Amino acid sequence: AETLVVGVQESGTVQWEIQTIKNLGLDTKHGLDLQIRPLADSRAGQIALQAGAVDVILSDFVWVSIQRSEGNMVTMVPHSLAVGGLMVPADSPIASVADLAGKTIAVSGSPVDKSWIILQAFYNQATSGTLSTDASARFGAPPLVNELLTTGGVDAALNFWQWNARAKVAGMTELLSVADMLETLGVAEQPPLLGWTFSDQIAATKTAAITAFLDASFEAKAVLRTDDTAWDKLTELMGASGDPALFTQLRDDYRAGIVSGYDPADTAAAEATFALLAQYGGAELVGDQTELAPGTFWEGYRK
Amino acid sequence: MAPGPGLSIDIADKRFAGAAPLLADFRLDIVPGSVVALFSPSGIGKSTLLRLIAGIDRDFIGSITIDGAPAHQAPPPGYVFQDPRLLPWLTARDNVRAASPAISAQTADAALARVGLADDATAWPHALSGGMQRRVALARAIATNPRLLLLDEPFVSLDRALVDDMHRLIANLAATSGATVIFASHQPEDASRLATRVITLAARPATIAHDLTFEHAPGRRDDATIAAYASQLATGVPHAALD
Amino acid sequence: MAPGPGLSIDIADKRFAGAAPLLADFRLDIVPGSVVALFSPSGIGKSTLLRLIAGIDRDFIGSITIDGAPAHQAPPPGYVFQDPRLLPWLTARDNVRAASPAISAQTADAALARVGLADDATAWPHALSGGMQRRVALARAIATNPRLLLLDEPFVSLDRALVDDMHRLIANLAATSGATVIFASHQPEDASRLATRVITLAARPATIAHDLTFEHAPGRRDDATIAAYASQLATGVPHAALD
Amino acid sequence: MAFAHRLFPTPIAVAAELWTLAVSGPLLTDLGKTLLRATSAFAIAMLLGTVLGIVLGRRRWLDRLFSGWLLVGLNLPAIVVAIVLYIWLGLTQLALVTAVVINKVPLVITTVREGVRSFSVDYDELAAALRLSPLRRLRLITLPQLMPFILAAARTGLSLIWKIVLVFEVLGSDGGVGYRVSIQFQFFDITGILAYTTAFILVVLAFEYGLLRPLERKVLQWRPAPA
Amino acid sequence: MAFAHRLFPTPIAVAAELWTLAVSGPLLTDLGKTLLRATSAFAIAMLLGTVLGIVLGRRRWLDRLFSGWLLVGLNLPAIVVAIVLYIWLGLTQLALVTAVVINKVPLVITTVREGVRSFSVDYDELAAALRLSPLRRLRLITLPQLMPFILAAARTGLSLIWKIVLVFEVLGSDGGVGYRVSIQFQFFDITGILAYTTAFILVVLAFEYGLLRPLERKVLQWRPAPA
Ligand SMILES: Nc1ncnc2c1ncn2[C@@H]1O[C@H](COP(=O)(O)OP(=O)(O)OP(=O)(O)O)[C@@H](O)[C@H]1O
Ligand SMILES: Nc1ncnc2c1ncn2[C@@H]1O[C@H](COP(=O)(O)OP(=O)(O)OP(=O)(O)O)[C@@H](O)[C@H]1O
Ligand SMILES: [Mg+2]
Ligand SMILES: [Mg+2]
Repeated sequence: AETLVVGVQESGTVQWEIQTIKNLGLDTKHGLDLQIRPLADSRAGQIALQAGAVDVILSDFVWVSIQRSEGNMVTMVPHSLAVGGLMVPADSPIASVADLAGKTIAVSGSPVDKSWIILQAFYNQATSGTLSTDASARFGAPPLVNELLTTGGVDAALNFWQWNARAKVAGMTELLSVADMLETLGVAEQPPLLGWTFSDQIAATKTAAITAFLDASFEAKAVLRTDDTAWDKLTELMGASGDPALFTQLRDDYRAGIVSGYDPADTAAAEATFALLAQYGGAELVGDQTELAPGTFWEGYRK
Repeated sequence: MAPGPGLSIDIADKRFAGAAPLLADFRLDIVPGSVVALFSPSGIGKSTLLRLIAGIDRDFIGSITIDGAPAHQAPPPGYVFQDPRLLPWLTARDNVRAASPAISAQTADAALARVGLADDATAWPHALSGGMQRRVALARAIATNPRLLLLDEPFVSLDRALVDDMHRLIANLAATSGATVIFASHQPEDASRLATRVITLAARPATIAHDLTFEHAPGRRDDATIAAYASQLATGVPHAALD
Repeated sequence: MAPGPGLSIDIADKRFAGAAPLLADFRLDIVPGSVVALFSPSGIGKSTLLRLIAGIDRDFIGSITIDGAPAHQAPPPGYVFQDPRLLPWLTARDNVRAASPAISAQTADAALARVGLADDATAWPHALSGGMQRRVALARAIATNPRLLLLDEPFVSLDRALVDDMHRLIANLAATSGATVIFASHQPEDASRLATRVITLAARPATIAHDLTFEHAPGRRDDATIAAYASQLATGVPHAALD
Repeated sequence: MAFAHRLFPTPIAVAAELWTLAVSGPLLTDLGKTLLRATSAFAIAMLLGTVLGIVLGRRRWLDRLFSGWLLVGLNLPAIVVAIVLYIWLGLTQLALVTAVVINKVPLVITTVREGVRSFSVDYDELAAALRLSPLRRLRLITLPQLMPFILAAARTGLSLIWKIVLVFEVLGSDGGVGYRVSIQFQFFDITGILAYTTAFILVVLAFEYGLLRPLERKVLQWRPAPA
Repeated sequence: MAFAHRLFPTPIAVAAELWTLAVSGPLLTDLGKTLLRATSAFAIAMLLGTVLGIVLGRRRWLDRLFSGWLLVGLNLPAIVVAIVLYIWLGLTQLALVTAVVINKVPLVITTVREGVRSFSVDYDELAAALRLSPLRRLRLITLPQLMPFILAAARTGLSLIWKIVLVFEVLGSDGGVGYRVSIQFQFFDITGILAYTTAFILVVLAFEYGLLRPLERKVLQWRPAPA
């Protein structure tokens, strides 16, 4: 069997799929020797990929596109559609984005976080104002953002979906998901934000292994989408043992973001999103290129 | 001018950790305006006694009062340590000025001139010879016109002409300002020229082996008197005890 | 035992940055086994000259050879600085042993005993009196039995009995080992008892004002000879020059 | 090493990038923000650390009481301090500077305390004999002896503070060098990272040669030139 | 502050967590990994930094040549060093330790150099008069004078190294305290973070009171007790 080293964030939701592959023996079934290298965070993943310590990591398509335009020939196959959303406390006076004016919003990541750019675009379209000046934004790490929201330190929070799931369980409500915003902005189909990322070189030299891995991945996704029993073994990994409400929330939100098929030619949603991000986020977010780099999605596979 | 202070020393016990007492039941009274020479063999306790009188070392049992006040609360004495103890990061002038905020540059330069260092006010201590450093220390001690002068072997490392000058300097000071002076020395000549009283210490714990008083004021001694005192020292104080 | 080295000193120019030359065209030859006393007013250059001879200060124009070798390449002299210069982190014994790896604890203790510090081998320098520190420095200088001894005012801060002892010690050393000794001093007595030759320096740049040679070997001088030499010093060398 | 050429840019490329970012990019704004944070944290930490270091060096019982806590302070990970302060004070400028100060002060204290402990008793005796007032004693005796330790703390301190500021700017801020570098990192834009680093190092070099060295020369002119 | 209990856990909760993690969790393995990395980096950095610091403190021309570069080294962000070394040497133990050493050595050099510059010329003269061999000179004169600076560098150094190790463990390793803490941070598991921190601080306290203090007492026993 061919070997493939996949670097995954130890705390990430990606672990659920990997664990399912292992649980069901899907790797051996596809003739693959799958080796997992745990990573501490996304930066570690990028370093590991560049250092050649791993063959595949999980990354977002904007990063892949930027790398390609900069000459780092990496490519990806979609993994997840799940996106974040804007959260407010249950009794919040904020009923629509227009009410954000004059409020304090905690944003996970930085001022060029993708969700934040999309929210700004959405706000601009809805009110023709500028959100970054109308409201005051605070930027921090995701758990910090959740903490500030639940302790009442801020009026609203823009966070990733798995953090929002926790907030929902704690009584917050999702005012608007990023997918909703994109839809209003004219991106009807959800773009595949995260994908399995590898270099062109690995794609060329380890084609069989990559293909086997992707097959296993899609098979696991199918199981996770339909089979409740597959989830039982993941409870602890999800950090939801003893918390059935959280378990259900996480499971359902995860299912909503599962990618069911892949056609390298169908990149319209990604292209539209990229253009939107380029328009509102500028070079700080997407670099000098304003269009999705050709080859961002790997042509060597389809499902 | 007001005369120097009178001292009353009564030390029940002074010892350093883990050693036999250096001073025990030691009593000494010094009248205002005296010039007292302290003699003793090396290592008996002259420097320690001077440090106690200056209020530098307060770790002893007993009492030392200067005009009635405890030593460390008395006005600062003019003190010359056994080593020059200049602050290496200050020039000669600023070392003298360190003695008190009241000393102006002019006053400091004048004090330096009195010890023969008029040209060296801006020199750093490391650029001064051993004898010059000691003289800066002396200038620092006299610059404040202190009423009490405590000098720990102030005249060593100086050539004979300079020693004569320094003798005159201290004698003048004592005569004009009436300051009380206590100095440690190993040279009988220092005593015969300067002292009104000579005290020799011996043994451990230190006791007063001899206590001589001279009649003539230091400023008004002619060579004959000095010679007489010298011989008195040589006979009155046996050689070994004298130092 | 091999006699001490002969020295040939020829200094064309020695000055410190930004100052007039301290020594210029200075020539001095010293025969093996001499005991030379250096006199001068304070600040003329005794210590500087000794540092040059020891090879500590190599920043001068000219040459100093010790038995033909440049000063800094000659075997280490026994050196006593003008201050005690003990290493505060070493006990008295270890300070003596620092002089050479060849010195055992026994040798060091013996050297300390010769300066009257048999009981203080394990004391730290800060716990020693000024005179005791100077004696440790002397012990360090003699512990290696050096063939050349350079002593910068080695007898100050010592009582008269100790000075006598130290005189005897150095005289013995010179007599038995034939070591060459050069010492700076301000006390004519040091010279009349110890020296075979007396050199006085004066002025800037320093010149040799007087150069006296005594006939009797130091060890074999009776009191009468010493008195004669002392008077020779007092008359032969004018007071001011002698210092 | 498929990407080596981009990861090791030439100095010329870095200089060009530096120029571009300074003239038409956000470099000067970012640098300004970071410098403001770093210098205010530096000044506060040096002052506070020196004072506390002197006190702990002088008073044995205080040192015995607090030296364990000092070790705790020294070894508290930056992230813990950041979390606590960001939650307490919100994601504000004040929280950032406070977090940096808390991270740096124990280092200054430790260095200065070591310095005070190494003081010679000789000068204490002199101070006692001269009856120096606390202020004159500080100026004439304590600070000159402390100088090498303060210089060591200042030289290492500025660099440490800037590194801590970088970390905190990544965790929660809306600008500054650390923030920008973390974005550049996402592009794996080593040239940009090095341009920012260079800009900061130029500032430090200016500080060193324009301020610290001349000051040092003046303060330490008394030292004899080494042989 | 509804979540106060979770963000500011009681010492008892932390102790309990520490116990659980030690007995049945990965704490001991992680701590072992981190300690191995930290101590080897510490030893190498102290040795190298002291040697280079002495050399730069002694030789003016070398210092003039390298002091600018030293500043560059001091101010190079950890992330730059990490990227370069991880990509050069791979995600290996060697790369991690080297990166930490590169981060720490300039600090030791700076501190030790400041110490060497503060040396008294008196003892140099003594060394010259005694014709001390370089080794004896080092042992009898240089190291004793350097002691306060080495102690300062060691005390601050261990804590800094551990913090740098944390950063590098996040960026490229598969275990160790830093790796675990960054994962705990992603779950906002403050109790866990504090448990890990406490474990390390306990080790440092043991090092301080079991090794450094007794050693220090021995080495510095010559110092007169302050008044
Ligand atoms: N490092 C230095 N820099 C500048 N000048 C110096 C330096 N060392 C000594 N001097 C000057 O050189 C002169 C001679 O100094 P030296 O110590 O040799 O005198 P000395 O004869 O030993 O005096 P003393 O009897 O007082 O010890 C002095 O005037 C001193 O100011
Ligand atoms: N800090 C100390 N710790 C322990 N012992 C000390 C300390 N200071 C001084 N001594 C001891 O006290 C004794 C007296 O010392 P002191 O300096 O007073 O002598 P002294 O009479 O001035 O001698 P000298 O004429 O040599 O200067 C010495 O034996 C010395 O060893
Ligand atoms: Mg004394
Ligand atoms: Mg001299």
